[in-house]
Amino acid sequence: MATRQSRTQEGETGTDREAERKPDFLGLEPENLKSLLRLMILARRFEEKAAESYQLGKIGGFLHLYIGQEAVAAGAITALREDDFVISAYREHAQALVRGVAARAVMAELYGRADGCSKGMGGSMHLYDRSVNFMGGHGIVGSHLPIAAGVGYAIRYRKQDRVCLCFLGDAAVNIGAFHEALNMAAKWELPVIYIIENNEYGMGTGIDRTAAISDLVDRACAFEGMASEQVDGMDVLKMRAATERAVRLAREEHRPSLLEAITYRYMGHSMADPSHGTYRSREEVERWRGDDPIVSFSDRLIATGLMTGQGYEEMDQAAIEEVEEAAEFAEASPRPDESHIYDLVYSDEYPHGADRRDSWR
Amino acid sequence: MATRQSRTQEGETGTDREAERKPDFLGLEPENLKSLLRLMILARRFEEKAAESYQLGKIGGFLHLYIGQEAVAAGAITALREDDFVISAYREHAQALVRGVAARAVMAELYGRADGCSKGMGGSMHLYDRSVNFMGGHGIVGSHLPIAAGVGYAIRYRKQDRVCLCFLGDAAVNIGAFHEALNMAAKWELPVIYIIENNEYGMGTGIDRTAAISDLVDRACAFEGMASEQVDGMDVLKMRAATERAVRLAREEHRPSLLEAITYRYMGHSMADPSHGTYRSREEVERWRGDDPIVSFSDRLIATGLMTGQGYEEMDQAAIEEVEEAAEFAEASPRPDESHIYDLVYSDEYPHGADRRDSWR
Amino acid sequence: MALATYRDALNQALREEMSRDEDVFLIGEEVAEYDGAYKVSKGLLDEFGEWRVRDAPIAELGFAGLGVGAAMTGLRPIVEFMTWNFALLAMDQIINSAAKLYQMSGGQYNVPIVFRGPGGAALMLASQHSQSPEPWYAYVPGLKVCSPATPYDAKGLLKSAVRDNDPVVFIEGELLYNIKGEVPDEEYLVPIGAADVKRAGDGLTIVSYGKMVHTALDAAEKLAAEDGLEAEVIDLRTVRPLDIATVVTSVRKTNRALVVEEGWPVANIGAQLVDDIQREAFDSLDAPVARVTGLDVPMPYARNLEKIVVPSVETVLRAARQVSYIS
Amino acid sequence: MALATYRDALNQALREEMSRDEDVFLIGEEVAEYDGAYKVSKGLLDEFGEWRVRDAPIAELGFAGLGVGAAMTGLRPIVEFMTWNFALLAMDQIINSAAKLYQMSGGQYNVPIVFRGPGGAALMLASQHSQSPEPWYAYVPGLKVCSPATPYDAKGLLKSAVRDNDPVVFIEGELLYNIKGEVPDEEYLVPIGAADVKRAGDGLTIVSYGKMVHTALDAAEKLAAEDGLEAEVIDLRTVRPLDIATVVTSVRKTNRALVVEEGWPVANIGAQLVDDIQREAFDSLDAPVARVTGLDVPMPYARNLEKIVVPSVETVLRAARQVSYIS
Ligand SMILES: Cc1ncc(C[n+]2csc(CCOP(=O)(O)OP(=O)(O)O)c2C)c(N)n1
Ligand SMILES: Cc1ncc(C[n+]2csc(CCOP(=O)(O)OP(=O)(O)O)c2C)c(N)n1
Ligand SMILES: [Mg+2]
Ligand SMILES: [Mg+2]
Repeated sequence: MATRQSRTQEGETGTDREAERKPDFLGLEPENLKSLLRLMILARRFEEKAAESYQLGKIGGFLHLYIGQEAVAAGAITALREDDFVISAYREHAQALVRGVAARAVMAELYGRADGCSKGMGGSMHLYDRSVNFMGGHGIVGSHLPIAAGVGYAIRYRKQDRVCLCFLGDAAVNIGAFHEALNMAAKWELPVIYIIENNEYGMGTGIDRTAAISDLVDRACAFEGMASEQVDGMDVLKMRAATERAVRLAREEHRPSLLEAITYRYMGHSMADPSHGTYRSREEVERWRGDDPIVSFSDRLIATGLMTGQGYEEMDQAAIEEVEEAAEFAEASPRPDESHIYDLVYSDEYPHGADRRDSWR
Repeated sequence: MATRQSRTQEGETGTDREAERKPDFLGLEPENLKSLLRLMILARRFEEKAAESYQLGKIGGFLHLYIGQEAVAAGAITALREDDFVISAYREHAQALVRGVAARAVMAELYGRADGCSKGMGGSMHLYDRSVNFMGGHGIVGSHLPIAAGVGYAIRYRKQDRVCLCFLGDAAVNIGAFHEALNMAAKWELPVIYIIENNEYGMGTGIDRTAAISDLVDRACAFEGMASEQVDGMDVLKMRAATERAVRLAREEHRPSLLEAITYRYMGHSMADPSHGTYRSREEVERWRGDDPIVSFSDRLIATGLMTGQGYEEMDQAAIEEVEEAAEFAEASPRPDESHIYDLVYSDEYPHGADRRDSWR
Repeated sequence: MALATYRDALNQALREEMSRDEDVFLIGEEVAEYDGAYKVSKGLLDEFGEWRVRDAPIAELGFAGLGVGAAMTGLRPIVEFMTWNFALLAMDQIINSAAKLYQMSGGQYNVPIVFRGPGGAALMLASQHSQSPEPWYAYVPGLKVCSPATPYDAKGLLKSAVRDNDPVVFIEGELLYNIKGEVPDEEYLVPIGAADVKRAGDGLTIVSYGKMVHTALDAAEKLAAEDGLEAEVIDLRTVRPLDIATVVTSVRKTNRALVVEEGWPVANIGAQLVDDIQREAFDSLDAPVARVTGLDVPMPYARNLEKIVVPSVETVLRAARQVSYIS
Repeated sequence: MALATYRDALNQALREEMSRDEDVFLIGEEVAEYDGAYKVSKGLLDEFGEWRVRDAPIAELGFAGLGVGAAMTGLRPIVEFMTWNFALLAMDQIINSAAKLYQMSGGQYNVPIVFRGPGGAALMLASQHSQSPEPWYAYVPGLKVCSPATPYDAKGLLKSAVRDNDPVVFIEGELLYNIKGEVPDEEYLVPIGAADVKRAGDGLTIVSYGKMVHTALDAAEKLAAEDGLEAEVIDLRTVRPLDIATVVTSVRKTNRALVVEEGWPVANIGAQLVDDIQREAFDSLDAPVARVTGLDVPMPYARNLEKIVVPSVETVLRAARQVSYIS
């Protein structure tokens, strides 16, 4: 893809760097820039630890890693206000962490423990934290797109100026819910920003083999009023800038957006799937690894003197300690109480329920 | 809509007529031109009779009339070969008749009789006739769009050069199945022609109130390879010409199309709904009635000397007789045999079925 | 007490709840400008405006999901399906999202939403438009499923459904909208999960819900007149959760039970009742629990066939006599 | 006779039927280049090419509908759902189109299609990925519903399903793909609608299907060893139509019945069996028919909870003893 090429080259030549420095640092304070890096490193280290725990059988079910895509979550979510909403599919560890869900609560969830952010009921695919408006964690491809429109509807309903950020995978652009959600968001002017994380594959199938469109972002053409932009998803600042533009449109003009972040997942679709194999070559993965969003961004911070190599080491060390502590916390957290198995089915009263539901027990 | 304006004017000035005559008659033989008119008149007279029978309680359920839209079915379906396929939603009387389903068989179906084209099992919304590849008659909005893609898939699968013509209403462009079907048709190059009959309303809701797009045909933009064209659906020759272009693309290049026929229904959504009222004004209906596809086409045939006024009268009389005969046939046809109630649930054997299915009887 | 149609009773419930709580809104096809395909939402657009009474595109999955999202933020959407037949397109949102979110989120996001619309056969609408969806939803934990038979119950149950903090599947009778019944002038609620004895008797227990309750009552009258047998007719009103206690109490008294429902015969509400009755009243049963259901066929269009597919007073009578060993 | 896994048995069935009849094709997510998410379609793309082994976009409603359309022209599509949980998005096509077209068209368009994929809980996949869909489809006339427990039955039933001229819902066990069993070298078919006695006994009848058959068999062994009670274990194999005759014959012999299934407890296959058994073997029953089902909750992620939600040998044992009045 043309856009990919241009992206991959750019930022590699010193001159580009010079040119970019000012515009690209978006006038952000050094602290903010560092925190962007810190968030990406935390997400990376967190998932490396999670993968390790999965291998050890401490985590079960499906575990979908985000490694390689960190710039998308870090750039996009930090463009939000605290009272905004974030919703995602099942590859959402990094998004939860960036949004402010405690690493220990996420890790405990993966371990299926009572202190997990979803009390051990949801697992990796279903992370929730109402205190930071993190709305999950949805396992049915596309199902959260109309839900995001509903959050946007509620914002307009209450005449608020909040926005809803919704992440989806590239393969989700072929499902009907995508079409129905975007049509409603555009027609009713809902403050929702849909970000396609185009990592080129839906499981083992290249998106170019199932979607009858070259640039997924162009699907916005079917919905008048829907702003759209394709973004370099390996560049945290470009993600941040594009999302800020979309957030402004949503907040000030109730204008929804469809962004396409060009990115890549370095690991397999899930722990069951090898990082490369039948559907993609080792070379392809290596090529993208050469464009690691964390490496390139830290290089720039260092090259521009905003951070020292040692500063980076310390930041990385802190992240490693945080996830280690999270793992210990998860390990120590109790399993959900079996006597409360029925407590979370209904929030309200449920007449003559559990007692006779399984009289055979 | 601009397109509508230009359309309504055009054909009204003598000069236009001159200008149009050659290009617009598409070099069709007088016989073919007359048969186009005959088909439209037959459909019109048929539905007038059906409405009458409905009022008399001889027809039940939902009855959706096509009156006003006849040029779409007549122009499009006559562009097909006998071995091509036609599929539609529930407003399909005219399409069935134009395709060659006997008027008596359609009327008998509306009467719920054994000689109906669906043996009295389907009624107005579910007309089928495998002998002319008329595949229904579907009552769930959008459900037949993927089915049409499947017919196209079967054509490619068998390496045939047939095509599938699929009619849908304007309001169907908002449902997920529309998006999923067009994506597959475009991606796999299926010979399917989707014709949106834009009569401006989905029941009592103006399409402009639910679709975030001005020209519905533009939704083709989301599917590379999908040809598209907006057509004057009140002009049978323009419909014929546009469909012929699409058929050629489908047959020769496996290229699917999305056509939008700008048309209008003169009657209510169904017999339960008044022709005008809360959602549209008498004036609006009158304005469109001034552009009656049958009147304007017969005027042209007469004006250009291809038919005499008397010839028209005879044609109309013949149609009236045909539908009267159809009504008598339907009236005389027996009701489906109650003892065969289970016979059409499964075409294949169904072990220990009916006998114990309702042992309470 | 005033007489009101089932339609007006529902309309009253909607108006009252929307006036009481500004978080309540209605969304569905034709609900606003057209007053609803069955006129249940008559006048609400004028009274509450477009954000609270919203005409939706034909996108059942989409607007059901939109409702779920709005509910997660604390609003109380009422999602109208023009008929439940079309809700088959929205089942993923009802079952995979609405019913599971509260547990999946560890109790952080409850989903106070009502999915409502008409179900069951009407008149000659053929197979795609004549289905009884209750069993599909009754199977699913996380949902509550109501199907009222009278104007009184329709209003009281819908108000309870709107106030319930979990998803409620509310199935109205397409052929009941015009029936009239007493509806109190003062406000009242009918609790979800409580059956109602619509006719007292000790000869036989007939259990039903929705439209079929009327068929059961008519059959009961005939049974009394022609056979001197007084049937007790229980209206479940809610099919999830099932008020088994009320049913079992009656069966312990009558020793005979007949379940009447309009839907298909397999894996339905009646089967579940048989399971519960035989387990909890095994020794009281003088005969196998009998059942009357719709025939095991898609609904044909022809009126003469439709008539024999849907349970009638005659078929109920026949089954009632069978189970009572009256020939 | 050779040992084969359930996965390979299905793969053999697909290969054999596709070789036998060139109208048979497979479509679904990841079925071609990736060999299927569970590798059931391994090698088929190379052997039959992309038109017969088609990777579909994530559009369950769309590719299920595409299958229906192709079937209407006489092809015999096998539509794979990566798991049945996602088929909730395609229910409209399965129920409103596939199941009804033959009747709706007056017998002109039959729909020879198979919808297949894994169902039931696996390991810690949480609520959206751990559902037993059988009751939703068993309710629907026009469909046939199979759920095989062994490699032998999986292969034989799938081949019958592909040859059947009507829509068949074929639900595989997500946790059964790796189990091994005898599969004949020569061709064979297992008829749709025929239950199979997997263990003979006269002390108690245990009826089950799919994955739970194995749990029932293990419990039966324990019962024999610890209580000297010989249970007859019946594997339904098909849940629509139900082979009630085989079940009733057994119950008339054992006088006690226990139904075991993995799904939720309400309005399910077991409830239907209780209805049939109590009606057809009322006088033979020495105790109410007992049931073991999954708990009435969405599936929690935590392993300790998942374990108590899904029926286990222990819960089956407990119920078997209860119904046999062994304490
Ligand atoms: C409706 C539905 N169909 C199928 C699946 C199985 N599935 C899980 S992830 C996935 C691929 C999704 O790819 P993409 O949207 O690109 O997201 P990514 O995994 O790349 O982040 C599929 C097919 C599902 N979860 N939901
Ligand atoms: C999925 C679905 N939702 C709702 C309906 C009810 N309904 C029947 S026709 C109709 C309007 C369709 O309008 P349009 O597509 O423009 O076709 P037209 O009636 O104008 O020919 C609706 C909402 C349905 N049949 N299917
Ligand atoms: Mg992807
Ligand atoms: Mg229309």
